[in-house]
Amino acid sequence: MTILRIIRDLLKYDSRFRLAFIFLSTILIMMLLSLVSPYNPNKTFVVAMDTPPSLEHPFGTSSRGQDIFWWMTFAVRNSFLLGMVTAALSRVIAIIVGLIAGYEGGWLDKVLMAINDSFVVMPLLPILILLGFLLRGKMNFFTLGLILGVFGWPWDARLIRSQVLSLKERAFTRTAVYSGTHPFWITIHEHLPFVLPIVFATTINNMLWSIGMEVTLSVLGLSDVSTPTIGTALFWANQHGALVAGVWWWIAAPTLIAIILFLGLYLLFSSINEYIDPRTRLRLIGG
Amino acid sequence: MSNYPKTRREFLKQAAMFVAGATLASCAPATTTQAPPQGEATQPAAAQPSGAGDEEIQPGVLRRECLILEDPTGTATPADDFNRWRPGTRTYSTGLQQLALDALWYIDPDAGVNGVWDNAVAAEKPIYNEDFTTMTVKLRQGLYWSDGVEFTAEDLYYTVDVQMKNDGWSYTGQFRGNIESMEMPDKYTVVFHLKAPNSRFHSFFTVRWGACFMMPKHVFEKQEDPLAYKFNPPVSLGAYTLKDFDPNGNWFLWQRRDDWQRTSLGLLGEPKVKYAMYIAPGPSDKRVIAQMEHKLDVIHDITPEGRITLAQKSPSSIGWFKSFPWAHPDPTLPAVIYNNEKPGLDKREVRWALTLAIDIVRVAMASYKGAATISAIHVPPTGMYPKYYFEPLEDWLKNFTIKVGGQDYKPFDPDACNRIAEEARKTLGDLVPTDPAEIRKSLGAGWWKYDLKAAEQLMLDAGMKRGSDGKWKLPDGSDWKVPMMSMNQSNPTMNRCASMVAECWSEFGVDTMLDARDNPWDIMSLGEYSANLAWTIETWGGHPDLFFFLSSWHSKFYQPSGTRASGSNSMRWKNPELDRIIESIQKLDFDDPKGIELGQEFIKLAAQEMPITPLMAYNVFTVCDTTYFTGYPTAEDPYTDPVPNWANTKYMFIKIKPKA
Amino acid sequence: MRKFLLHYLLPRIAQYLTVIFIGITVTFIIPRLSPTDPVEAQVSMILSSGSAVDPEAIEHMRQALTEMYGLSGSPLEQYIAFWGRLLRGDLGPSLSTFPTPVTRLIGQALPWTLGLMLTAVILSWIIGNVLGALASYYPKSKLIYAIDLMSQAVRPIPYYVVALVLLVVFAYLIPIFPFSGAYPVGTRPSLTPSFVLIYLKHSALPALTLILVGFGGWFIGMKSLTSNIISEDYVVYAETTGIKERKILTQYVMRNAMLPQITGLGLSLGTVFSGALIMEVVFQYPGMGMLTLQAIFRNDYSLIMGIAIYSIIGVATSVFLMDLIYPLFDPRVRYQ
Amino acid sequence: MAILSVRDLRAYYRTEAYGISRTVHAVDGVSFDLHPDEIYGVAGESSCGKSTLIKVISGNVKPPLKAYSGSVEYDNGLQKVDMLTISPEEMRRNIRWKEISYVMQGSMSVLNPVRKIIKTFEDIVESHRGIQDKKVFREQVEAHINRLGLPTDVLNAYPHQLSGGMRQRVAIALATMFQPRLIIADEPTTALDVVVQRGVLQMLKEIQAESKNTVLLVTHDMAVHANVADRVMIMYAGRIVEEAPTKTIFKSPLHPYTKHLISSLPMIGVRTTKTSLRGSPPNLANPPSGCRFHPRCPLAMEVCRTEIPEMVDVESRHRVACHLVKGGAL
Repeated sequence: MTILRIIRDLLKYDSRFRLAFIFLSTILIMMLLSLVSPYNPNKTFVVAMDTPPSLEHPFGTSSRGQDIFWWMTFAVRNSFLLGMVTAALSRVIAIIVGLIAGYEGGWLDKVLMAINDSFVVMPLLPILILLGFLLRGKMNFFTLGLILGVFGWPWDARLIRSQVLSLKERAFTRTAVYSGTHPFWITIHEHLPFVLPIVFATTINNMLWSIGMEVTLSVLGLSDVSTPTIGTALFWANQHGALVAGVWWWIAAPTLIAIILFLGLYLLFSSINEYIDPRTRLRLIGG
Repeated sequence: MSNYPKTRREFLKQAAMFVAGATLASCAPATTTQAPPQGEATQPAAAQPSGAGDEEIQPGVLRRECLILEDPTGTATPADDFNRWRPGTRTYSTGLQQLALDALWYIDPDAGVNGVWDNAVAAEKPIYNEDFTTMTVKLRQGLYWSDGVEFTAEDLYYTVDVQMKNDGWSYTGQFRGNIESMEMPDKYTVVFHLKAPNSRFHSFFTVRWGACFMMPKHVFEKQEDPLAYKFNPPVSLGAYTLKDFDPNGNWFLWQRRDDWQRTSLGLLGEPKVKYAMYIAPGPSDKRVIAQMEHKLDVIHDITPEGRITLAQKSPSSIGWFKSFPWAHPDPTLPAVIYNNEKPGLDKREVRWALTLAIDIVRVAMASYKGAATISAIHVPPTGMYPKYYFEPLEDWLKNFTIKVGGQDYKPFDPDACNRIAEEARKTLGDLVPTDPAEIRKSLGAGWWKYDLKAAEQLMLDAGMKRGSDGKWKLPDGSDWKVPMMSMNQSNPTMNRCASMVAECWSEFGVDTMLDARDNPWDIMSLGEYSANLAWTIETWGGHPDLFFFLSSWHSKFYQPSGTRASGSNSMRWKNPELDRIIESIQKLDFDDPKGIELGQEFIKLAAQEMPITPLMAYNVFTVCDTTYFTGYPTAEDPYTDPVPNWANTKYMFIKIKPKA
Repeated sequence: MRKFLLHYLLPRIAQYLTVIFIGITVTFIIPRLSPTDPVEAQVSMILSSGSAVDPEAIEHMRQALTEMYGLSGSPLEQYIAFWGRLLRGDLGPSLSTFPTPVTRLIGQALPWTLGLMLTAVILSWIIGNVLGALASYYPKSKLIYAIDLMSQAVRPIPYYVVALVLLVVFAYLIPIFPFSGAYPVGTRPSLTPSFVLIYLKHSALPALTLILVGFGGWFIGMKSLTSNIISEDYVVYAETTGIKERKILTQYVMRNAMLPQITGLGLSLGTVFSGALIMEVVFQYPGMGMLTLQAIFRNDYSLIMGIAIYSIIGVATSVFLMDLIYPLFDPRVRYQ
Repeated sequence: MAILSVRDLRAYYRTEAYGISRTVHAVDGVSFDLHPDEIYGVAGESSCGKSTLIKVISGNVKPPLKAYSGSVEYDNGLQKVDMLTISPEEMRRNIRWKEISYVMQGSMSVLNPVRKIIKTFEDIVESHRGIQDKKVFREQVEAHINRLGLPTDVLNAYPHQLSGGMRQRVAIALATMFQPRLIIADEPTTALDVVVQRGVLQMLKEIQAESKNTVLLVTHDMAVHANVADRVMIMYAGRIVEEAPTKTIFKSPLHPYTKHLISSLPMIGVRTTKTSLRGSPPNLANPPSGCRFHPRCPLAMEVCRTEIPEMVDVESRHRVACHLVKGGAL
């Protein structure tokens, strides 16, 4: 398997990838642990309140009488899922828009890029808030993922478009066109394979963005606070004044996990990105 | 009580406190600090910018002469708009309604300085005619606006007239609905002729938190558009005038008037606080830190955890109660409000089942860390209400029965408060009182039983069915969802409370979820909810009259779900017996002792019907710092409400003294 | 020059206007899809005092508010009226602080945000670019490697966490910076030297966190841009000619690597208008972010809409301006 | 006396990525001398090591390229410098551009796209001598480029505004600013059309004739060598295969590879069928054993596969490395 070989090579020779692997394995293990959690994350006052980290409760317990470690296993899982939902949706839009704009060109390209640029200048937070009004409390983390997905594609669509533009110049496209192949066919069969590595790299970046956005919204109390996520962990800690109450572990745990998750994804992103093509690195940053 | 493992809790609690202490101790500035004049305030964690309060807050304004209070509204924007009579102005709690404005009468939510009732700018109580169709107001003589103009009947007349004749004022609707005409027989008398009998017309002019304050006619009448006028600088009728304010709305500095004797407050005594500043100190944690650094004398409200931190780390901080639960119980009643028109919830048995499915101990722990003052009946357990309603009804409550499975069932649990105290003691130890009388006073008298078996039977009595998934279904077998709406960021304790109620219910098999909103009031008013943790019951606190909230519960104001409720009947409760009680109260004089009897009848009816489940007082963790000032109101000396956004807090200023 | 106008300037002006048009139209549509009626919300706020009000009076109030909010007429009429007002610079009254105009609230908050954010964005841009170029040009420097590591570690962490940690550390555990606000209570903002000092002291920590979080992106971008540029012929050639290293770094490497970063700067400068919400919340900074939060908690649609519109125009304008001055930095565009 | 002598130079690229290390033997045992006042041509197909050789000679050795052995000695009569060990700063200060200048391969893109031509002159001069008076400096530069037949307004242009030929001339003008003793010209005419090529070469030749310096001219184009060079060295796969005065090498090439290069030149009036070589230049990461040309050599013998042919002096100024040439006879 090439994938396995690539992973093995990366593990062996890229220290960033090694670190990313360790971090993400930790996260993955936590996510899997949620399946065997002894506590239901929606139940409060099941353990003693406000106990600092110990062997029994590795991350301590919260003022809601919950074991923070086991609660975080759900939080990580949900945050990660949110990232996946956002990434999946925005990837689909980005690929479609990018391929069509890049391949078709002309007025269609102009229209698509005008929409694209409008999305870039759209102030996300006020709009999310307006949508929050609109959805009236139906803002669970899945809907949030979808909304973020709708806003998370323009950078990457541009990237894919520029990639397609350069691919278009290459000989095989011309040959295909002269031999009468349908443009759509060319797009799917000839361009997509070249575009996919970029898609993969931007996926990770997009997940980072979406999970970060969730944290922002949750801290402000603008998301569905009854679902455990990294953001809602901080939300509930704030609601209980954890900082001045001295329950520092309640803030430290989500912070630590956020750092591990984010660094893991980020290192994976940069490592893979370089592996794919060092020259494209630059254009990928910021997606 | 298997939900509460008891292992090593004491040890762990102490460890937690140690860490908290270490964290806070290290936050003290490195500068050496002088011990404050009073030994009791010497505290390692409590750093003092300067021991004596000699530093200047503004040129000429010494810290020890300036009481600093929290404005719970936060940053007041726009800061320069003091037109309190227009809805939307955000500056009311900046000291404006506490220090600068004045009203005809005040009813204290607590015992009051000279009793609950105070004739402020009025010379005597409202004088009604026999059938309550006219109300005569006699004004005090010798009161002056801060610009030297005398306060007269002209001002009162103008205040009502301008709001009645023009659109958009706060009381436009109320005055138009009630007043037929007005007359001014002399310089200090105004007579209101009412459209219909109304024995409570004076309540528009009686401060309970706020009211229709007096407008200076000589200022407003010069304005082309009085509604748009910003009233900056405000001309005050109170004992203080605005000295300076932040154009960004973060602080407002008030100065005692030189002619404070010519104000209604001055008649009660000398305001000893020379300057007062209302500030926007930021979220709960920042307020706690600010008080530990003695930069904030009166905190309006903080999280229970923040209060506990202050109790442990800042000995100069005092609350309403000397120790646990510290908080001042607002004369409002947070409750689980059911939409009485939703399928399932339209049945009394279901509402009762949901009530018995709530474990009040866990709710008190989750919301207030136990520092809640619970109430089984439909009036808040605060102010003078225990005396008016709880004590007379206690025996009735103990024998009160409802039908469960055809049998009489006594739902009252007089012991609930003791169990809360016991539970709280596990984390707070000695801070929690042990004396039963003390517990009753601070934590409330008792609540309804936590009895899932009875609840189960009640559900079955109502025809509800358990589905194969264990969830309750409607009699026709369809899904029954009861989302629990709550306030979000704006009110952490209520949100925490709602979250716990929802948890109790889902254990009972109710398909529910927490639906936290930033602004639930609108949805509540429209009735587009099933259950909601908020309040529809607000009382005077000091005065037993329940008409304050009951008036709009009459079926003639009833609006079906989907249309905006008129007044506070957002649960859509209609009951002929209730109408009778309301009508009877309305026909009585405000102070008629029969009102208390009718109030008790209301309470009995509400207990029977359970249109909403009463939970507890809205406990406000107002904390006052005694480093520079003393004489704050407390449960021992309950002369007024310390919660600084109440206009009633003006009385604090004649009792609070600088320490030096 | 005509060619420049036709092929460079005109398309960009068209793009600029299109983007603003689409953006603002979307913000017009979204709140109107909402089932919550701002008029009803306002009515219920007025009625929330608890007492019963004559239904006729309510109806009257409702009509007056509908008129005042510009919500009368069909959606199309509202839309046209909305643009009419917008073009006169009128964003309507704020609902929660009626009748204060939205523009006034924004005008009050904007200077604080602008002062802080412009400084922070520009500083982090400069620092990130300079360090990024250095990192790539001197790959062996230990110090720069440390900075590199740090920026990579900080960059992916959610901003809230960074701000909170810095606040706790530098205002709470080691209290060298004020805990919150842009100035202490009792102080009135003014343009005196003493106030400026107070302001700087209060803004230092917020600015620091913004820079700390912001510069990493520029740093990494610049580093990879530079590593591409240093293998360009003209840099290799310049080295062969013996041109001084510093000159090569600044005039050959950075000048060229900077070009794509300028467009990026345009975008970032634009976001200044919506403020750094989290930063302002954490530090209680009286800017656009706090205003946004206030608008959220008070259901103030018109204010949120106003903020959104400012932000859209801000970003689009700043990108547009960057496009306009871009030829100054890249002669290839100028003379094409 | 040699102005630059290269002795047994070995310079390899060594890369390591994801565990695979590769060594490219780009220059492998090269020795030759450059004399004052001559145009010395270096010929060979692309990727035969020419460019690497120039990089080493001009002191542009950067990882992954590294000189493993040998020496490159520059001797201007006053001082001797070892180009492989000299410090970068000393190199920059004393040698670069003053002594040795460089016209780079692909000079089209050697000019900073965001800087006017005059600025590049300024940067170089300022870095070496300093500029006291901008006006005087400008006059000097104008005089210099006019002497080379370039119009003055070139100085105010940006690179993208100039034609390829013009840019190449500017590159030459830059290289001759300080009248260096040695000019290294790497493929100066590649990518230019024939007419422009002629002009550029003419210019290069005139400069050399005038200032009597040494030009090291590297190009794969044998026609250019025939027209311009005094001596020519032929490289194949990182090694020198033959070196001789231009006339000699074109008249009597000895190495089969040289012969091939010359025969592939288009000549007017000659209609012999061109013999094309089989195969392609070897992969220098894994060069063939023995004579590196043997896999493609039409005359390859058994010995060619195993033994590396030594460099043999055929005449005083003609040397060749081929097993067919032994002791000066074919």
